[in-house]
Amino acid sequence: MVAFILKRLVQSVFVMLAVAFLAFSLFKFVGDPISQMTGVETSIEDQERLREELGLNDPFFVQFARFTGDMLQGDFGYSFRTREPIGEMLLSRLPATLELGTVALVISLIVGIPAGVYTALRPRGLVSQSILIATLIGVSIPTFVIGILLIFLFGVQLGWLPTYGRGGTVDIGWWRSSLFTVEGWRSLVLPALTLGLFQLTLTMRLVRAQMMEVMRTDHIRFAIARGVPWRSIRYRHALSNTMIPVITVIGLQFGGVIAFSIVTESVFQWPGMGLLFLESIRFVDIPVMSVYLVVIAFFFVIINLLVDLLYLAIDPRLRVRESV
Amino acid sequence: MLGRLMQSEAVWLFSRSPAAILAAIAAVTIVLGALFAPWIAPTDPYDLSSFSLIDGLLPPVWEDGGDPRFLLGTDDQGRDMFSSILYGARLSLAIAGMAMAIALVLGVGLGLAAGYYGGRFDAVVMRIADVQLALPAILTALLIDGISRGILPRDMHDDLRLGVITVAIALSLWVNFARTARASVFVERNKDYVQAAIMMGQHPLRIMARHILPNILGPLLVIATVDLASAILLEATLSFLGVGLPADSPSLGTLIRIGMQYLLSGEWWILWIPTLFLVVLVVAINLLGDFLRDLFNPSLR
Amino acid sequence: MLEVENLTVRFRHRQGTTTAVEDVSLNVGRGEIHGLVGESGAGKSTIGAAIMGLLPAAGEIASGDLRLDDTDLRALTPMEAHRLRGKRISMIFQDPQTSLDPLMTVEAQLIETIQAHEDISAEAARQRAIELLEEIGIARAETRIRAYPHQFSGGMRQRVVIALALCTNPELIIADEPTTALDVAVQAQVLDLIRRLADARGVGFILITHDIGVIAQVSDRVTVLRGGRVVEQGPTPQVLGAPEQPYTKALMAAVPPLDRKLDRFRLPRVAGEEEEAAAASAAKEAEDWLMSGSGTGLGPALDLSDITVRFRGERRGFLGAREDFTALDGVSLSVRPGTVMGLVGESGSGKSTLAKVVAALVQPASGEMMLDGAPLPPMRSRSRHDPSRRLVQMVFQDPFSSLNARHRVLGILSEPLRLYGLETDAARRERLVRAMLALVGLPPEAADRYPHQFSGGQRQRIAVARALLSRPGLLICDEPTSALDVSIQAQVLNLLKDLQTRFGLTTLFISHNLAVVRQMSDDIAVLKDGSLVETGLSEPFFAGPQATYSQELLAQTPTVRFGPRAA
Amino acid sequence: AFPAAAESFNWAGTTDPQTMDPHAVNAAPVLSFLNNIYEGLVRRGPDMSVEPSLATSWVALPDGAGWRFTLREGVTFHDGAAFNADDVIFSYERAASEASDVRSWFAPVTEVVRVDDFTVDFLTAAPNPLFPGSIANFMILDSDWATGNGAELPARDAENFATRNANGTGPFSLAGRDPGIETRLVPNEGWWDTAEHNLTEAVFTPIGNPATGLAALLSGEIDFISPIPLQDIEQVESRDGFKVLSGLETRVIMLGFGHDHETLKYSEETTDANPFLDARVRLAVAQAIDVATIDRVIMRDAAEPASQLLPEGLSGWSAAHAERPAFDAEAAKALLAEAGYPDGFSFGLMCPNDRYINDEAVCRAVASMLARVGIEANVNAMPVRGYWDELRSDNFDMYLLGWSPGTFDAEHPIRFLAHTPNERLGTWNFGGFSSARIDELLEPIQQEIDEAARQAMIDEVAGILQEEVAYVPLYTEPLIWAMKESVEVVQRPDNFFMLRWVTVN
Ligand SMILES: Nc1ncnc2c1ncn2[C@@H]1O[C@H](COP(=O)(O)OP(=O)(O)OP(=O)(O)O)[C@@H](O)[C@H]1O
Ligand SMILES: Nc1ncnc2c1ncn2[C@@H]1O[C@H](COP(=O)(O)OP(=O)(O)OP(=O)(O)O)[C@@H](O)[C@H]1O
Ligand SMILES: [Mg+2]
Ligand SMILES: [Mg+2]
Repeated sequence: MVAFILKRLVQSVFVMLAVAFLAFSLFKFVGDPISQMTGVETSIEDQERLREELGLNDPFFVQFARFTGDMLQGDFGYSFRTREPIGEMLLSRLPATLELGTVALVISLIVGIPAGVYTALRPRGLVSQSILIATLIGVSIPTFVIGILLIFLFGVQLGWLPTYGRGGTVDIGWWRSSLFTVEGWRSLVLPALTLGLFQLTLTMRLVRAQMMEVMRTDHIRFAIARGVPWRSIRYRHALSNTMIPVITVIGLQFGGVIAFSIVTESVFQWPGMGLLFLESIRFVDIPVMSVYLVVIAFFFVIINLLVDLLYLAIDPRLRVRESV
Repeated sequence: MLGRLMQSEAVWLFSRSPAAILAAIAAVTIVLGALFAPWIAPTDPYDLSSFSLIDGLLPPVWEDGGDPRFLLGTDDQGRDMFSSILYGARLSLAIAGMAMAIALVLGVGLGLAAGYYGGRFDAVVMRIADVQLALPAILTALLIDGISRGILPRDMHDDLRLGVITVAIALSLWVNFARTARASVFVERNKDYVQAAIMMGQHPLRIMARHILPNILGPLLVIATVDLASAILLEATLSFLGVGLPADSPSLGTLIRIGMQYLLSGEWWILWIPTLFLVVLVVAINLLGDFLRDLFNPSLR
Repeated sequence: MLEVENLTVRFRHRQGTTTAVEDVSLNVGRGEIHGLVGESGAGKSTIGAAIMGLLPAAGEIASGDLRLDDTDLRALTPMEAHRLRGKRISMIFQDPQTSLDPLMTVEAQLIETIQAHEDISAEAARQRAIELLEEIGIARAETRIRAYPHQFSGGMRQRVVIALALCTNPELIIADEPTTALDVAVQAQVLDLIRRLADARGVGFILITHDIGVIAQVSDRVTVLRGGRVVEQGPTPQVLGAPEQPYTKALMAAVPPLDRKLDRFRLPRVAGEEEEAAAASAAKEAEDWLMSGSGTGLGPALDLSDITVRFRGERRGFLGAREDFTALDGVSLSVRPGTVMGLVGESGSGKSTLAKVVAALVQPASGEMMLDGAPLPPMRSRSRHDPSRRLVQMVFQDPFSSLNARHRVLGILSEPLRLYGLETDAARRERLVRAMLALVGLPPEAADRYPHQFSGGQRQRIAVARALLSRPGLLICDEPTSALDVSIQAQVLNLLKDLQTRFGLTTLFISHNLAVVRQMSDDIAVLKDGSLVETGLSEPFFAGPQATYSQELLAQTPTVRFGPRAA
Repeated sequence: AFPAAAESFNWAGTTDPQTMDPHAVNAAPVLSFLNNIYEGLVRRGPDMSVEPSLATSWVALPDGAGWRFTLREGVTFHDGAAFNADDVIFSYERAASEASDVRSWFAPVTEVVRVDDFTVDFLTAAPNPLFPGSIANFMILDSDWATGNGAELPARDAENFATRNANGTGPFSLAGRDPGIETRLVPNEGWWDTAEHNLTEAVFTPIGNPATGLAALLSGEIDFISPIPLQDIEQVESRDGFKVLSGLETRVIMLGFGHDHETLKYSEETTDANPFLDARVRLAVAQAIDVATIDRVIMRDAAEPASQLLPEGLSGWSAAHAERPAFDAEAAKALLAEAGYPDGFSFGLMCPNDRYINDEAVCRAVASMLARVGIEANVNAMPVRGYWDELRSDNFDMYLLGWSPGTFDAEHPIRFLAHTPNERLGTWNFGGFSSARIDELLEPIQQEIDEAARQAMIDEVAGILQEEVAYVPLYTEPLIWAMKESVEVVQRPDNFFMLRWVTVN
């Protein structure tokens, strides 16, 4: 087990390096940071000097080495655009994204799982079919359209919920949370729904497929044959067995949620990492983009590792053996 | 003979599923419309001289102020929406289809080999998959776009836009195929027919391609249809984030992105008609995917 | 107690409807064990499911009566039927591996089941459960009950399944192939238990199986089914000991006897005279082709010395050391040229592993292999072009998975010819393939079909044909018939016997069924926990095995002993 | 002392001012925002006129040697420190340093001399009549505060204290800053001028997505937003309680050509020549474009056709050249035929897609109009982040550009767009348009004190540009602000949003 984790950690370092390298390649391709950093009247000489000072004229690998070197020492560098330290910037945006992602995931689970179970148990029922089609339509409309629609419906027409931002937040140490105020929660509803819709559909369909599969297995048939109450068969026996594969997929989805939050955050002006990232693309804030990527990769690596460990812990069949 | 059997099964299953029938009709109609767009569409939205700004923002015919020349109205450039949508669907399907095909080949190839050889090769492929997963599609698109700009001559860029998007979408989809293929190979590999082939000393490539691949194709095809739908959506999202296709060669996604500007302005048709098309297309493809899954799942037969 | 009268069950499906069970009547009394035998697809499970009210959605009871004492089972509402399940009728499924919820402790499953039918406290239910487990022979039930299913062995798991079926004191238990997945030792224990429960508690059983030996050993009455109809019914000794119907006779003839070696099994003829003649001439061609390949006419000798195989074990817990598992421990074995070596042993004793070592599918940790005096390289060093790749062929246990479902039989069978360059011309290859099909008793058109269009026995023939088409010297058969029912098993065994004697193949024949092995082998070797227990000539072994383990094995094998077999 | 009914005021824009340092970035969002906190020696009134601020008066030194500013006494910074000449000199040195992004304002300045505590001389190398107006955005920091906090120089690679903190003399002081999320201002009670606003607090939120911003306004969460999309004006106006203030910005949108390109770069067939080198072709382009229709359909009648590189009404605008070539497709075709391109040609049109209002749609409309006279533009629309780079690398045949004269004077576009490009001048003249006469005239225009003489020279330049069709000016960009009915603001053509004129009823 320890060996497995160590091996995976070593591999993870390579993953991060690869991502860092890709991230860093962005330096070259996204656009010209200098013309984004300076005003129209800045002379060419001044621009050149700035370029030199920022080390943008150094050979690619020198820049890359410097970037990784600094990063390994915990120095994430400074934003081109605002000159703020990037570590601090990302850290201040992290809670927003994590809270949004988590709530979206939770919504997708508490709605998606029961809906999946329901539609699995009555596969041909009218309600099931309606749910299935409705969610399909929901995910067929691009997220950005859905988000704006929700904003106009609930924010403008009905005036029930805020249209942008995080609302009231409470600082717990450096963690800025919107989970402790009513305002915060009201602000969270729409973006979380928008972000969660895709996951919800996915979870529902996954649970449904898995559940239908499990309901056909021998141990369920045996439970039926010995007269175990239906409720227990469905929710204790079938659902718990359904959840093993579902959990692992959900683990991976969490990474997807964070990546997907870019769109949602931009629609709801949600001050998370995704929004920061989009802005840094717009302004060619290369260091911020790169660090963002590495941080996201780090999340992925951790989540993947946890999921694999979880799987390994839950399902003994996966403990691969080979002859020596 | 298997083909014939499959056919009859398919037909049988099909006839029992009204959703699949409707989906198939919708999908076929849209695909045909897209395929024959140049013959069906009243105008060519790529031909700049065929439309005029004077006709801009006309509503569909059934609305007040509609113009019979423009069945579904015009956009802010005076382009016929109906033609744009047909051509847009054509482009969307082409991109999504190509992306899917690339992802399928890449993903299945790597997944097969990873599952078959296991060990270090498997680890490397799976870690590459991790890297890929860590890069959201928009980043991949940016990266590819940037790299292609960097290494290819400038005047090819426009033609390359399409390729860039396609490759970016393909890259963000292949992992799915690779993971699924790999998991299936793990199962399949230990089955006796593969063991028999190994024992006989058959070439690994032949074992993978001729023996294992046909047996794991079912779930892969299901993913392929579902991913076809996500690819279409992904393209739309990339457009929204500004790394999509140029507005003068619109895909459905680009049309929706442009239409977003008119969400409130009263010119609803610019947004909602392409969106409706997209929804119908994506839902239809997904339903067909579900249907395929039923078809391939022996326990449901 | 249970009365089934004129039961007919139909399945609706896309091609129309099939009648799975037709006009079947049977009665089960208290404490009676009623055996239900018949080949696969005869409708045995369907009868069980109909009684339980658990027919799949596509199935329906077309006519007939089902009565449990005074209760009309067909008149029950779904809720009433569900309440009845477990309470009065229970069911045991074939596979103990999959019959238990892997995520719940045995305790939880038992308590839940008891409480579902009786209004008693969890503590009382627990007490009952422990008593029950002890009664069915699980030692230290008090502590073991808290384990999860995977922490039990197969036999214990099957007992837990039985405990679950029993815990609500049902009057009737339907046991659908309860021992098929178990090895002889465990099977003997479970059958014992069933007999005891019937006698001591008066529980009625319907025992479904295709193993005639099992029926013979425990059941009071027996019903023989074929194609959904009752062929013969009556007290077990009468039906099995003096069958009246030709089908029952054929079935009995197909049961391999443990006490003697038959030349061939007698089977009902299928083909007509003419066809037979045509097939014979085709088969002759294949035969000539096979003969033309080998020089001496006898297969090579196989010598294994000191073969050891270790599997990398799991780590114990999070930090614990890894415990490697020794699957084979210094096994030395010689197979004489042109003879059959039978390899027996309980499940997990390492039989398949040994076969795979020879076939280069598993790497031995140490040991030498010689094929006809020349060293036979182990897996890692055996190149794809090594001559032994062709010479050593294997027939796998499961004919359902050993043939690639996506290839036509022609493709499957041409593969060795092409691969080893035995026949370069495609037309000749095809001709040869069809001839070989004739040799293994299949029509030449079989070449154009896909594997799933054949029965298990036919598929096993195809697998044999594939092995033969590489002109092997050494044939390894790993449980080639254990997935098949008796009549089909008999066909395959006949085929193998014929081929072996005709072509003088050296054969390693693996089975856990001693009766089957006796029919096949010249020599015998017994494995236990990876070590060789006993080896020697076959007939003396069956007459008087030396090792105690061998004796036990022999004793536990169920046999049909109802006097002289009907002619 | 505030007028009655004090209010907290929420307003939104598309971009966050990325720094609170007035010398670090010369960009409109930053300067506009910081003008509420910091002040310069002079400031601009609602009509853009230059008026006294921290300087009460200024006079030209004899012989055009520079300008003398008399400073306001009794002014204090937000932290209570007193303002005097040392702060001006310190701020000058800071703003003119290499690390500063606004140093180009001080290119003409040779030295700044402290005369006494409240008098400062800015010496210039040559006479510079426009100098006071050109430093309206030069903001003064407290020298002790800056040095005391280690912010002597504008932040270059890492941040410094002035990046997130501010200490000015202006009408508002910084009360909270959460970069990219919100910035909170409160009125400066000790401000030297009389406050016209009635705010108790003003909170700025950047909202990048226009639809979201509009929703925030319509739901009442914010009081003011700028800009909103043109197509939504009607929607806002039609709702009770909201209004739109639309005016013209000082930005002219124009098309530029590759004057120094030998051949077309993005043509499918014309690869051996550059038709745009012929003034007739350029004129044909100008005539082929129906600016009125673009204005109607794409700009919703909010823009104003333009004839020159700067909009009407700014100083130096040439009344003599107020006409833009009339839309006449037939004439355009004739001109093309005359120039030897009766069948037209194809070329590449570069275009940003997130810089100006509806920029991409305009380019596509232009392409469609040009197609109707037979020349086919391949539009390449891209985000602005890579756009300037492409233009600098000469990757275009024709391009779209918007120009807003920072000094609100005709000299500015001449200096940047019309002068032959070199290290310091013509830096945004990507097409390399070159006219010896214009090059010759720039310096006299910069130095001429006499209004009439100066205008004559500017007129001459405008004439040359028009005759040569160096650029094709299209229209002046509109300025659309939307707010609640209860909000009163002053819309200045430079698009600066000044809180000191905001009242909420
Ligand atoms: N769900 C179903 N749909 C259609 N036909 C079915 C279904 N289940 C069983 N049958 C058919 O009913 C017949 C009897 O099947 P059943 O499972 O009872 O056989 P069995 O005697 O139990 O065989 P085995 O020994 O293989 O378990 C078979 O022909 C089978 O094809
Ligand atoms: N790939 C493997 N990895 C780990 N252990 C294995 C592997 N294959 C077999 N074993 C173990 O080796 C032992 C011998 O297995 P083998 O399959 O040879 O038994 P067998 O005698 O053929 O049994 P059966 O009659 O059930 O087929 C078993 O305990 C099994 O669990
Ligand atoms: Mg059965
Ligand atoms: Mg085995």
